[in-house]
Amino acid sequence: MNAETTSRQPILAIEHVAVHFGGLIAISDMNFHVGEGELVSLIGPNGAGKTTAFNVITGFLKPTKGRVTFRGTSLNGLKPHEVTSLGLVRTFQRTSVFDKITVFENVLIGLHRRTAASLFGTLMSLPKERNAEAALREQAWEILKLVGIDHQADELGGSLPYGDQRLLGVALALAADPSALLLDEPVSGMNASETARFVSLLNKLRAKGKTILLVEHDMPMVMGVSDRIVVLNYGRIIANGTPSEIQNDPEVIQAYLGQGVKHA
Amino acid sequence: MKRFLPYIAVAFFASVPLWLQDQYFLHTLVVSGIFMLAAMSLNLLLGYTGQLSLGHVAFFGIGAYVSALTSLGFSVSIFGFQITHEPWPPVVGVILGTLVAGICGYLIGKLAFRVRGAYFVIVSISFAEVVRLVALNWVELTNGPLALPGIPPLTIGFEWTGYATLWGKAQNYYVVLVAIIIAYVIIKRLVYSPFGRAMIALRENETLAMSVGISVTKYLVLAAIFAGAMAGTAGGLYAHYIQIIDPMVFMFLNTVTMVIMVITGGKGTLAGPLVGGLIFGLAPVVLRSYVGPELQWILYGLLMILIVFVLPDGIVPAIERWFGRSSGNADDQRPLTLETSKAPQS
Amino acid sequence: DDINIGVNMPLTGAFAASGDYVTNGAKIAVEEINAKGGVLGRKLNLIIEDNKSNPTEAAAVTEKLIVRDQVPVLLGAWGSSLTLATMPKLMQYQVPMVVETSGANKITESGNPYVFRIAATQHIEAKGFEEKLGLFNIKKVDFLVINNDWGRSTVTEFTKMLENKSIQVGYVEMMDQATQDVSSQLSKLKGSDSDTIIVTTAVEQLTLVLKQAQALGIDKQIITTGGSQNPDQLIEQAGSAAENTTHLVFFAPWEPDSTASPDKTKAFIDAWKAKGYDFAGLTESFRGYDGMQVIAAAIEKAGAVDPAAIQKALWDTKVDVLNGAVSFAKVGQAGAESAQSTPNIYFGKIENGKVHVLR
Amino acid sequence: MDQLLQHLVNTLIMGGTYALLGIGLTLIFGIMKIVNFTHGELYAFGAYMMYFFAVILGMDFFLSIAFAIVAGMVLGAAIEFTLLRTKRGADIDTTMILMIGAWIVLQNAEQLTWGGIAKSVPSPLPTEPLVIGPISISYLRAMVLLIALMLIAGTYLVINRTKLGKAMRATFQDSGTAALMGVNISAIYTMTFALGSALAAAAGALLGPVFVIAPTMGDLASLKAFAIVILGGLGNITGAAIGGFILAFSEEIGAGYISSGYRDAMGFLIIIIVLLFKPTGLFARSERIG
Amino acid sequence: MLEIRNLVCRYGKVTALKGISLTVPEKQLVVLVGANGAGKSTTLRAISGLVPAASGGIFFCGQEITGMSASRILSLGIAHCPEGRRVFPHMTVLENLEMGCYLRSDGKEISSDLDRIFSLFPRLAERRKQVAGTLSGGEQQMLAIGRAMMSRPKLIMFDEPSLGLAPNIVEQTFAIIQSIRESGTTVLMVEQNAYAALDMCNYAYLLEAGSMVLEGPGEKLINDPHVREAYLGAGLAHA
Ligand SMILES: Nc1ncnc2c1ncn2[C@@H]1O[C@H](COP(=O)(O)OP(=O)(O)OP(=O)(O)O)[C@@H](O)[C@H]1O
Ligand SMILES: Nc1ncnc2c1ncn2[C@@H]1O[C@H](COP(=O)(O)OP(=O)(O)OP(=O)(O)O)[C@@H](O)[C@H]1O
Ligand SMILES: [Mg+2]
Ligand SMILES: [Mg+2]
Repeated sequence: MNAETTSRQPILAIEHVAVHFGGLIAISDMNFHVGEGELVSLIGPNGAGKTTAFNVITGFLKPTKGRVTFRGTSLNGLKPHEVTSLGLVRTFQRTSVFDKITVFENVLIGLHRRTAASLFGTLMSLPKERNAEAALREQAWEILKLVGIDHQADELGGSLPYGDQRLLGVALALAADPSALLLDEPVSGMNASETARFVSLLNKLRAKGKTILLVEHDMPMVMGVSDRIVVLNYGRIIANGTPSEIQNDPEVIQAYLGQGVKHA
Repeated sequence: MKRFLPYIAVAFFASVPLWLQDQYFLHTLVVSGIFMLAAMSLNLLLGYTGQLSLGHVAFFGIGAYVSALTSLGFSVSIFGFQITHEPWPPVVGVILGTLVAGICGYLIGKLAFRVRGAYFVIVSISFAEVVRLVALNWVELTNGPLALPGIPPLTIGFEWTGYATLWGKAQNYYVVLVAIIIAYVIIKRLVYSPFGRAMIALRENETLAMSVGISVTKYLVLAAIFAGAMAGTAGGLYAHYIQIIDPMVFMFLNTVTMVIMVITGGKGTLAGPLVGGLIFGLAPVVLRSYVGPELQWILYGLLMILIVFVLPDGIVPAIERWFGRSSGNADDQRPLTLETSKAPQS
Repeated sequence: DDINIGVNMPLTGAFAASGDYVTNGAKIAVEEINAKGGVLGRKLNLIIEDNKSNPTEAAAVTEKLIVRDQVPVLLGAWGSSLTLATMPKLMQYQVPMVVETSGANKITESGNPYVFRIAATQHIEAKGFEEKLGLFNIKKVDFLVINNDWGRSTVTEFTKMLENKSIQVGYVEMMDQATQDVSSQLSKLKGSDSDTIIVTTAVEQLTLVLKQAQALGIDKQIITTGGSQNPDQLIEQAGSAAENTTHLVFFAPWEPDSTASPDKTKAFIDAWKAKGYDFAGLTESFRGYDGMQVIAAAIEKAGAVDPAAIQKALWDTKVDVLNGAVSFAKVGQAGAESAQSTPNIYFGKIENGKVHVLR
Repeated sequence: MDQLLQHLVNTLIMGGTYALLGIGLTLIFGIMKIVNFTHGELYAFGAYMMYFFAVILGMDFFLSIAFAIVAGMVLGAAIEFTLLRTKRGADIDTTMILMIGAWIVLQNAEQLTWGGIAKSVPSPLPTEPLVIGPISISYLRAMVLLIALMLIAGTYLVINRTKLGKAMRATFQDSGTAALMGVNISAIYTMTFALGSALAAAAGALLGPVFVIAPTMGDLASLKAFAIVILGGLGNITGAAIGGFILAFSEEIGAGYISSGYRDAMGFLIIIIVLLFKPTGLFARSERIG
Repeated sequence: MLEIRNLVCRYGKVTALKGISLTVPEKQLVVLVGANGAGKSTTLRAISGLVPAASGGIFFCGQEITGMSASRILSLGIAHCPEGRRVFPHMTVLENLEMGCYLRSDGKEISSDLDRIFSLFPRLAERRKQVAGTLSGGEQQMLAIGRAMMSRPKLIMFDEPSLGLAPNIVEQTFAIIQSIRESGTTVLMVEQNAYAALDMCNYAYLLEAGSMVLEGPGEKLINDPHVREAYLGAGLAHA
């Protein structure tokens, strides 16, 4: 296994995390770092524990053992919204948008962290609150454009086609103003061309200095965008290295990649 | 047109005591108004945060008891300490009732929002039942089933101005009307703000809401505080208007009445509880003049069923849709949304 | 044109059965009065409103009867909390009401000069019981009562009286109005060393208490109070469980001859039966009948259909009704006294499936 | 000690009753997710039907029970068919309002039909209790317990061991997908509601002779049934049964040793406490996020 | 075997299918490709009776099935493995699979089919008693595929079967689908992994915004410049 191949400042550290569900061990020992501005992919067979790892990092699950730190702060015991407020935001593997609300309002809700309204001011309807509201709408609009679903702003979230719902999910996460973004299979259900467009969105985000941790089964994409790849199998890390190192790791090929890696 | 609707409604309702001769009808309007206020507060929980609270009458009753006891005075011994309270003016009672009910909202919110959905429904019912049983059995304070009679009517004024007692129906009617307007404005500002959006987000998808940084407890508790306090105000007004309360104020049917008002009117809409409240506040009066006792109830039940059948989202969304359609931008798929994007021209 | 009289009764909800009985009793009285030519040459007409067993409604109904129907006098409102809820309205509009069933002391103590009660308070019941203590052999008593004003004041008044007579009081157990299972309370009473259980609750729950007491093998003297227990209904519904129980009542239709006015009683029972009503309802319905008789007598005396005149006349009304003689005495707050009449009390004991009056 | 023994026996008997009330509702509320306010009315309906068959028509006691259960099943199916069929997939409070409406209508229809005066049904079993040392048990109530346990076991088997039960659970977890598996969704909706209603009516038919039958008897029954279902965890048959016994136990002990005024409060307090520590009932199932 | 003529489907005001026609011959593998929201899933849902047809007809083995209930259609031999897993979350893996053969009553064969699925997806065998809702995304997808196979249909429809599966499992799944077809079952598949899908199919359709715009054998579509640009990602460089 490779040593940490990053020279960047590690901001997210997963330290010897284990997760058990009753007798079932979903993660046995997970230990890796993500550096500032880095794009790290977490891959592995189905049921390896990737989503579980996301759940632990973002406070939806308490680890049985170990801890997670973000910019030096321990995340143990924090609630999901507290983790988010530190700038660590995730998307979900299963499509997750506010179904019965318009796309635009979805993003407005996502902007929750950026609102400056006070309860008193709101009830008194002070000018400051009204201006803040106008500013939010502006921001919502920008995010929709960035993700490329602005033409659907007035559609209901739930009536978007599957792929666009996934984009909306990303827009929601971006609205929460993350400095580090955790994406759980963002391009599943997208075809190659849609994926390519998503990759260019990823690149824009990287250019803005966002740190990204990506879970994805689309190997061409993962190999193309990742700075580094961590491979998980049965809750253990079996490899950690650059895309080319991973691509040729026999254990990874055996457990995960199979023979036809070079599709497309 | 739509913008002026609330003002037209207020003007109309403000004029009612001026031309309405029938005092009994005015009485019905006052009582319905009090229940509408309670229904509006329930709507905050049920309509905006999606928490089906079937114990809402607890806040109403707590407001009523606190207000009544404040203005009647009491003397109880708790763990050997004798606590005696001399009567205060009724207005202070209503304010205290509002505060105490709000605090109960806070406590219940903190505790009960650990559970969701069906479980919350039962916890809320249980809470109301426990409060009812306390009111029934803590005879020293509440007089238990013997009721608290002789609650003074509301008075307005200060020590140096002298007090005006609100005996009349018209005066009470205006007090209730003003309370409803204030509650309406508060709820409107709240739900159209980031606070309200957070509540709606929790209603729609809690996990997702958390993931964008919305604190579940904070917003549910906030809603519970406001809902509790407003229901408390309604309870206080009720106590001073009816002038007697007993543990029957906590009866489940009162919660059911509020729920009916909210859902038939249109949950999650500002005007819903008011429209529903007017219909189901007046329905018994209308029915009473035509049919026998059991049939009154049966028709009342059928009316509810009919409204839900014909207008599943409630009356107000249906009217809005109808308005929308006739003005040419119909969209019947979105009764729950707050607003459209109104893109800035950039 | 007719004289309208308001009746404020629970016709739906928890107390519907009793409210119905009382209302039917009132109707029979009105028919009888009208058949004899009415009052002041005018016919009486009842305006009956359902208060839904709910105090808020009781107040609303009073408002309606007084304001819209302009009734000069009311009969109502069965339960104490229902009656209490109507009282501010009486005060506000200065209209008198004859209270036929409610027994809470509060009603006559709260300074409302518009209530005229022909029902017994628990204090009156306790005194009646005291007079007849000799009929029973009691050393120690437990209570099992409904958890409301009625049950609770029964405990207070009877305890006072019993302790004066050096009879011990043991457990006091409560049951909620809607409770169907009282085995836990009864199990506790079964284990106590008292010889008598005083039970106060409505007839439905009484049936349950007796049946469950039998199932638990409780073998103590059971005496019920309250006056609306319908011993006949108990016999029918509780069967052998009702054997040897004694019931404090205000009307004894089983032995008309032992009542205050046997002829009237017989006539009333005949009228009741003629309508096909349940015999068991008599111990409630007589209240409605008596109440209407009192109202009619008062209007006659007043000579005018006007609330103030009727209120004034009620004070001087003396009339013989099924229960006995009604005449009102001043009780409660000085200067704003309410009126209370003192009804007669009987004890009916169930033996071999029949009720007989203890003497 | 004797008193405690009697309390424990009472718990057993009352618990069976509560469990019976609970399992019917656990199907409708727990599995179908309908806040079924008509449950108590179906309970009352079962009791009145018992009265109708056994007293008015003079039929055999046990046969009347069976007929009353069938009547409850038919009424349940009718309610589903008229009120709920077109409202499938509507949210929980829409159907709740319909059920509240039906509750009000049914209760008052009952009063209109039968009058407000309570009815009672004589039982053919000996009224003198069975006495074993310090404890007494009524034969009737022992029979109720026995039948209740049988019905609970039967329902458990149907839901967990048969194809029908599996189809029911599948339908209410994801009706679209269940349809894809070949399940006749409409039939399952009606059947589940009818089955739950039949169980409520069974409780009424069995308890009618034990208690008295009155139009408002269903209200408290409804409330308790909800509580029991929640204690046991939604949709969990064994949970509902155990929940029934826990509720009975807490009420019995609360009334026997604390204060009978707070007897009903005990049950609700237990619920609040249980849910605060185990927010999804005593027998929760695991969920996952993401 | 399956034929669709001028099918129109609507969701409220949205017209998702604007009169499409399509044929699936017996024992063939037909693929439906198209962008997000083109109406692919709607097509499958219409066939299996989950969404009503506004107009047009669907015929299976010469019989019109438009308007039939989902269970009727299944009993005629059309199975549908829906998009996005849709397992029964509170039932165990085994119960989910048993739901797949709800209409079958041949006990013995059922258990041999179960064994086959467990040997195809050993991951599921390990988790036979686990509640499906707690499975990982990919495990649920395997379960959904296995469940659809349990009904032994004449025609099986897969909606994006590779969604969320690991690359080696994707390969394996495609191999299984091939073998299903080889064993005589007709397959209609919607797939975003267009290259692989077109590569293995007999015939393919391209759906865009609710209309069929192109059809032909797999290679024809692979080589079509529009398809290459819009669906296969050629010409758009990966970063
Ligand atoms: N709440 C839970 N209860 C029991 N087991 C669980 C729970 N959540 C996850 N698991 C199990 O833990 C293992 C890891 O699941 P996880 O969702 O993390 O996998 P994954 O790596 O994201 O897989 P995929 O690529 O298929 O999404 C799986 O085998 C799953 O069945
Ligand atoms: N339940 C629904 N209500 C309203 N509109 C819907 C609904 N389901 C789908 N649509 C709309 O119908 C159209 C076709 O959707 P469909 O799901 O069939 O697309 P698809 O080709 O399967 O896309 P994807 O690749 O994203 O799965 C889309 O425009 C979508 O927005
Ligand atoms: Mg995953
Ligand atoms: Mg699709």
